[in-house]
Amino acid sequence: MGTLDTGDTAWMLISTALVMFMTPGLALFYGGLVRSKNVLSTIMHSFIMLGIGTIVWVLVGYSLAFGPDKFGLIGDLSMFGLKGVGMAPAEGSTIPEILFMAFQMMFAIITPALITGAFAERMKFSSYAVFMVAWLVLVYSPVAHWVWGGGWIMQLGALDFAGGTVVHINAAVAALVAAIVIGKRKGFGKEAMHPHNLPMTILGAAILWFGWFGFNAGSALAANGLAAIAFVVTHIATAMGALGWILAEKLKTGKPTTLGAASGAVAGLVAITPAAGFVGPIASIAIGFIAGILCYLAVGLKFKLGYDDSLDVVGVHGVGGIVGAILTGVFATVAINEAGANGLLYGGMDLFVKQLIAIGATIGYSFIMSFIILKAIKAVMGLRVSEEEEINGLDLSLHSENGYALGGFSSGTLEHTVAATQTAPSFAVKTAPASE
Amino acid sequence: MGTLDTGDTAWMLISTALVMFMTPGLALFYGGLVRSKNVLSTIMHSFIMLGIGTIVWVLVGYSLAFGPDKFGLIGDLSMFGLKGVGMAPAEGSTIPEILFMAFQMMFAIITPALITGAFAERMKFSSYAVFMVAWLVLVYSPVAHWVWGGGWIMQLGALDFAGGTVVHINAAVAALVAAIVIGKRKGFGKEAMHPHNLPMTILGAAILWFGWFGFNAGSALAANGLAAIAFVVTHIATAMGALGWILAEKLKTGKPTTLGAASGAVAGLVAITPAAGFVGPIASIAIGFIAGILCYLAVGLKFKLGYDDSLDVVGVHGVGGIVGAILTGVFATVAINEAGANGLLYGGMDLFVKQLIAIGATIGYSFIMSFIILKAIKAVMGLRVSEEEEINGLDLSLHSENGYALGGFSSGTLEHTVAATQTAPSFAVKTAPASE
Amino acid sequence: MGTLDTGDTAWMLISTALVMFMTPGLALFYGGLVRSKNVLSTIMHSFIMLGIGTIVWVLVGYSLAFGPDKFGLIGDLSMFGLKGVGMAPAEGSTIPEILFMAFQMMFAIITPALITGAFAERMKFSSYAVFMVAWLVLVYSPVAHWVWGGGWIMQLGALDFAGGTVVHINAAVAALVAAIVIGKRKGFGKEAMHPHNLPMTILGAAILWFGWFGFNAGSALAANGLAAIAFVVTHIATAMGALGWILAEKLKTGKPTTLGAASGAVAGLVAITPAAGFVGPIASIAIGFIAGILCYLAVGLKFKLGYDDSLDVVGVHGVGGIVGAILTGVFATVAINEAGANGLLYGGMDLFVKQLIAIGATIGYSFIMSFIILKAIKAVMGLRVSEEEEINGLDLSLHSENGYALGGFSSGTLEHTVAATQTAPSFAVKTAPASE
Amino acid sequence: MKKIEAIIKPFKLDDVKNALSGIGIQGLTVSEVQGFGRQKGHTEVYRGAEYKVDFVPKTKLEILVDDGMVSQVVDTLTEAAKTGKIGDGKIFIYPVDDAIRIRTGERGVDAL
Amino acid sequence: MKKIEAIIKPFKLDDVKNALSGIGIQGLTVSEVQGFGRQKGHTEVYRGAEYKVDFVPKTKLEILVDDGMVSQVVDTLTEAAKTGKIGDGKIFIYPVDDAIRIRTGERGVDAL
Amino acid sequence: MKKIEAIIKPFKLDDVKNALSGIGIQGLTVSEVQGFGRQKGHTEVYRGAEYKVDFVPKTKLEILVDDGMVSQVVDTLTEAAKTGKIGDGKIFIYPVDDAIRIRTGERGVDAL
Ligand SMILES: Nc1ncnc2c1ncn2[C@@H]1O[C@H](COP(=O)(O)OP(=O)(O)O)[C@@H](O)[C@H]1O
Ligand SMILES: Nc1ncnc2c1ncn2[C@@H]1O[C@H](COP(=O)(O)OP(=O)(O)O)[C@@H](O)[C@H]1O
Ligand SMILES: Nc1ncnc2c1ncn2[C@@H]1O[C@H](COP(=O)(O)OP(=O)(O)O)[C@@H](O)[C@H]1O
Repeated sequence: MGTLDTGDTAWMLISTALVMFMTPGLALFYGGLVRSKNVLSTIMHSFIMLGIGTIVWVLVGYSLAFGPDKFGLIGDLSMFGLKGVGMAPAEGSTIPEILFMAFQMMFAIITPALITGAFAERMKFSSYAVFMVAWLVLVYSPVAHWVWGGGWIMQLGALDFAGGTVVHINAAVAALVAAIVIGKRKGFGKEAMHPHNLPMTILGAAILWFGWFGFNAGSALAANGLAAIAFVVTHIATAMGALGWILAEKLKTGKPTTLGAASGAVAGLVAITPAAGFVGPIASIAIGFIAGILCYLAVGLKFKLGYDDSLDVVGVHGVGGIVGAILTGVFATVAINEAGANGLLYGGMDLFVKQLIAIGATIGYSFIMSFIILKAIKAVMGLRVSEEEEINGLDLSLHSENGYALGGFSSGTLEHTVAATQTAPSFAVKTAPASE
Repeated sequence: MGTLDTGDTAWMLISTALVMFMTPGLALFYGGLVRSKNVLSTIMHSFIMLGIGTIVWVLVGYSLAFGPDKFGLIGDLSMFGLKGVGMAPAEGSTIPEILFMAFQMMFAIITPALITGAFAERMKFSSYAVFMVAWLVLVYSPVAHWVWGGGWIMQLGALDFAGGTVVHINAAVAALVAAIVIGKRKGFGKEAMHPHNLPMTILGAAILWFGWFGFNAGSALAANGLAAIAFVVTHIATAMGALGWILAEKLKTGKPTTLGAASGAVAGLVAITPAAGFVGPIASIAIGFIAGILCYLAVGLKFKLGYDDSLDVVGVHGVGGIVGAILTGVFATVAINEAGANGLLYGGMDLFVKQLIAIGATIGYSFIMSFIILKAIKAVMGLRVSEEEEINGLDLSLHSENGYALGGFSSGTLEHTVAATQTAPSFAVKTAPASE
Repeated sequence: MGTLDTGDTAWMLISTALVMFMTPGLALFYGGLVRSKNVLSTIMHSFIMLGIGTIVWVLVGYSLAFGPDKFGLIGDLSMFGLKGVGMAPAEGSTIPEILFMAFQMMFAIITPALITGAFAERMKFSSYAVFMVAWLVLVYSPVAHWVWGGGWIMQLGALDFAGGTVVHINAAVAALVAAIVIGKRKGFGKEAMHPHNLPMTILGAAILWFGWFGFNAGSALAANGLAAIAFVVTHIATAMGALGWILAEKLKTGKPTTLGAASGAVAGLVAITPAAGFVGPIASIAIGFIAGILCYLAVGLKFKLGYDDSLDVVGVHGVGGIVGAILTGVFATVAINEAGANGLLYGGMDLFVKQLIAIGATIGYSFIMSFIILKAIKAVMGLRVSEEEEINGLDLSLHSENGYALGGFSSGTLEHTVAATQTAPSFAVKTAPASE
Repeated sequence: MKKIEAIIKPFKLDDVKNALSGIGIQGLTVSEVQGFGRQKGHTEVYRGAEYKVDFVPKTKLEILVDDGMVSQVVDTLTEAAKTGKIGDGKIFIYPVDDAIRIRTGERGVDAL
Repeated sequence: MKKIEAIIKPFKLDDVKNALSGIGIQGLTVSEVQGFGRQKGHTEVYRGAEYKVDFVPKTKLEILVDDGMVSQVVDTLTEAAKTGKIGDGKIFIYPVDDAIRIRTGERGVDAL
Repeated sequence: MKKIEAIIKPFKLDDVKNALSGIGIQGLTVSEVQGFGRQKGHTEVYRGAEYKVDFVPKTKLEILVDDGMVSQVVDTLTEAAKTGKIGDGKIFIYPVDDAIRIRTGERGVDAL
């Protein structure tokens, strides 16, 4: 067993909390981008992943991803229900083993949540839930095992500090498949589908940025110089992503946008994720800036190619993730992290090729598996709401709720309530009248 | 004196900040649930508790709760104004004593803030303020002393890791009393009183969830395995609370709701609070899930019983708190925490009975004292706003403010301003005109 | 080189993240206060500072502020692009040097962002960007050097724990100059310019409060007793600022306001900033309370004096900063911090005079330099948007965006999209129709 | 056919709608408006600056009815919307040329 | 001159506007309203309490046209707004006394 | 009695209201609308997708006045709302059959 270090543990406790906070942050980021009639259903897609992801991870996911390796492909079920995952540090670690489990759990929650941006505003809630469970078990857990759990990509030596392949490319490919399989929203490519609340999206982006310090710097698993450099390059790349995107906008249309700044920041965050513990500040300037510009150019592709990736998961997380994974193969240096490797710039052709292999394998596996899962669900229970439900909005249709009631009159009446008891004596007589 | 540990101190610094953040989180959680004309008054109820709670705690509360024990019932005033509360760790502690004080202060702030959900949309602001001060001194401080400050419940050996009795049951009972004494909102039980901004409520729930890691895992007072397990079970129970509530909804009405997910999460958080440092992951699945379902069934009771607990403090914090305190007596195990005890499941009948005693005592004391305080305030200064003020909304009536001005025209004119000086020379002449 | 302490490093990692989070917090605080047509442009002013401030700081700012001292006035460019800023702790430090750089970077981001409240709702975006870059290099970096980087004020021995002069007075003076040079908003002093979303402002204030724990307690650069006391007095002063402001309101107009509570909290935060590591709890009660009242009286001055400081940067940060810097000279005591000095109350006339000198120098330098920079920009490229752009709102005029689309119909049509490729084969044919 | 337009206090909408349903009115259209009239507005205060707001939130109802129904609707409306305080609002009656139901193309009173 | 008022389903606004542009209509005014009619409302559920909401979001169009245009506008509107389901809405026609263009002071049909 | 309806630029509301108060108008009703007309809309851009928005925010005023006041109100309105640029808006005048004050039951001009 390892020896617990309180400083490392303190950092990992808060990092885990920070990564948890990212998922509701994503809920707001996505929620602000849809039309107001779908704000809750979109938020729910992320928020309830905190429920779904947790139970799947605790029961089987952690064991599949981090259990004893089988053929380089997957763990086993020996840690089903967290059996044997203890409060003491594992060998070679300085933090409680169960805390490492929790940190990884938060990744398993946000990754599928990212996908939901692709099918916002039209997916059935039950089908969504089934898809998420299946995807976590069949796609996320194996890929996490490959890259971080001792699987073949880890053995190969490709680098992914905090999840460029596992999280972003993986989710974005599933998103692309989902957008294609589920089909376009009614009116896509013709009607304006304005974001209904951009301040909410900005808030979401801010929470993502804030939480991402836990995501990336927490991936050092200790409070040390490596965490510090990961923190710094994360921040710089994010800042440069925002600048890159709005500069590209300024050049193309003359108007930098607030949504562009937020989107560019996320692009920068995504791109630096695989590189965070392997590159220095100057490299992070380049990574963020390039990602910001390329993602800006990429988000328009859906209109050209005709798939409706509603909230640009492919354009931002897919392109950003690939850019980041490739540039990790360019800018990585053992000067920053001895456990890493040198990238192209430092003569490491090897690493560059390994990065391409890791990217390719993730894309291929995620594409095929996501396609099979979605087609199966479509066949069994359908994926989409009815046209009328789509027109009325998913909040009312699926959840019987309204996001906002800002107006001056409500005019509804109480019809019925659910309660533990239906026949209880009323002590209403004892309550005061409406005004004293 | 104890020896300071920087890791423990780092964790407690951030935990304290996290618990502070919960109170504005609660403000948003509650604020989104009321009608838009009362959003600010509702937010204010929580927000200004950061002011009221702080000064009361600094002056007398901390001393009453954690000062030298008198008859197992209360501390004394020897630490009035934090006299003698120093920067060094107390004996047996690894964190600055003043930091422990601050951590506890944040609990003293959020607990009364929880109550405010019961009387939202109709209480006079001055009466609210008086009630909060009195309740903190006369109810919260003694009960905190009983359970954590060396008082009789602590001596008895009942377990409450982070505040199931002190915080949640205590607040919920006061809420029930307040709802009954102040009376129903005009239109309650007939008109629809829709939440006006559910995304705001979700954001509030997310901040609560995030902050609760400080609340529960911070209650370990160190960055160690105990903090880690408290963190993990907190998260799992919350996730399961959300799932439990929406599953119950699905079964009862066919539609899972976003508000249900958020409410269930809070129910899970409440229920795991007393148990957090005493139970393992599997127990936390049960605790959260049961709390989610029972709280869902409990929130409808107010309509049956005829009290208007506007934002369901009783249904969520009362029922959740009792469920948690009881289940702590079932699932607690010394395998997790040697300083704890074994619950029913591990043969600990003892603990179970002690838990019931602690619950009963808290309910009884809080009920009687809250009733006396509220009746006294009602007699002296009244509790409710006038009917017209209630119709126009408390934001305008009590605070001369409007939550939102989203429309295209405002049409008001400046009449008067408050300023330090009323006769200052104008240098307006030097300023540029409206457009260059 | 120093020896790394994981606890200190953990605290500084999270403190740095907390200070980063303050800037989007400020964006929301400010964003809620403007009219809805300007919400995004106002948010952008703060948000994109995360981009601008980062690149300026990484390239030259850090080196100018913390590089080897030249004549007590400024650093040099020897650390251009963070050259030589490493992952190991510097001599005498326990945290990675690059982490210290990052912590300081967050201050360099939020300080200019504070200024933007003065010229909200009318400034050209390009001019804003140029102003920010110039101000960071020519004003912020030197003053930071004077006070913290080994410059003359540091040598003099004036105290500024976390930025009363460097951050708040400095920014507020620039804000005053900007308000005067750019001129009043159309309708200022006559029309009502209601905050459009006060819950957003409250949320912003809450994030600021939360983040400020990193700002002030993080300025201890370690997780120790000093950090703890800085944390505690920060919280107390903030709470008292909120109470002070609403009490003053209650006396003057009869109605305490929610915005008043939030504004008073910020006033308290500002005032305690220079004092945080030098004063005890009782002093912090006084500092916060006095700041809350004085800032309340000060915000009306702009109407009397005729400058349009839209969001009261001068009234809150200027007055609060000066109150704090002066009261540091009154309440500071070596009993709290041996590295500090005794204030007036403890017989330290010296310190009091030094504080006045530091305040005076900051005001004078910031005023003159800001004036020159703004006049130069005005001459070269203008500062204001056109009258029509101002009427239509900056969101549409400058950013082609709308903050909200809450209504039931949108009615716009897609005209054109930007994409990486303009001629890609469509696989739209493969996508499903709008409904299954 | 006549159009009856009523400007009422928002919190009275439920009562009015129910009262009108009670006399057989099957359709109406509602919108949010701001009124300026004898009822005085209110004051808002932000950071010490007091603003006088003249407009009062009101709800507008529009009901098209056959001529024969007019007086009954007016009476019912008046009764249900009245609080007796200034600002209770107005009822306005306008002539109508024709009405068409989009779904069926029906015209005149049949379209209502 | 007549005023044509149409209460339609919100998602039909684009189609209707385009259809009207197509027959030469150059100006109209739109607002958000809530309708009560044969089309039933919906249920909302918050923490187990089910609320019946009778009002349905609708969009109101107002178009002033020369008398000669009325029937063409009505036909075009009817066609573009129709889905064939309950709640498609109504068209109401009112007499108008005069119209003035603020910018120029033009009156009558010229002002439209 | 006539109903005068004006569609104006939102930022002109204050001026118009004050001008009307100046000539003794004691009551009016205001609402937010979206206008489509000669004044062109604007473009919004979200993630590289440019949307053309045809509607322009406008404010609608409704004022019921005695026949004798009509021309004075129209003139005052025109003057106060005019900027001289396209999109200043319109004034429409409609016949009114009757008006009732809910509070008192007063009818006709007395009800205004
Ligand atoms: N001449 C008018 N034209 C149009 N609307 C009016 C007129 N006078 C009053 N109103 C509307 O009727 C509402 C109520 O009028 P008010 O004078 O306040 O009270 P009362 O209805 O008791 O006379 C106003 O808020 C306004 O919306
Ligand atoms: N008598 C009426 N007066 C005013 N508006 C009406 C009237 N009847 C219906 N409406 C409006 O027309 C809308 C559609 O009417 P509804 O009865 O639901 O369906 P349909 O148009 O198919 O007959 C309603 O929502 C309401 O806004
Ligand atoms: N025929 C019409 N019917 C109803 N409203 C109209 C009509 N024509 C214009 N409007 C309204 O008047 C506003 C101003 O008209 P517009 O043609 O833009 O400019 P102008 O008033 O200068 O002629 C429009 O935005 C619309 O709200």
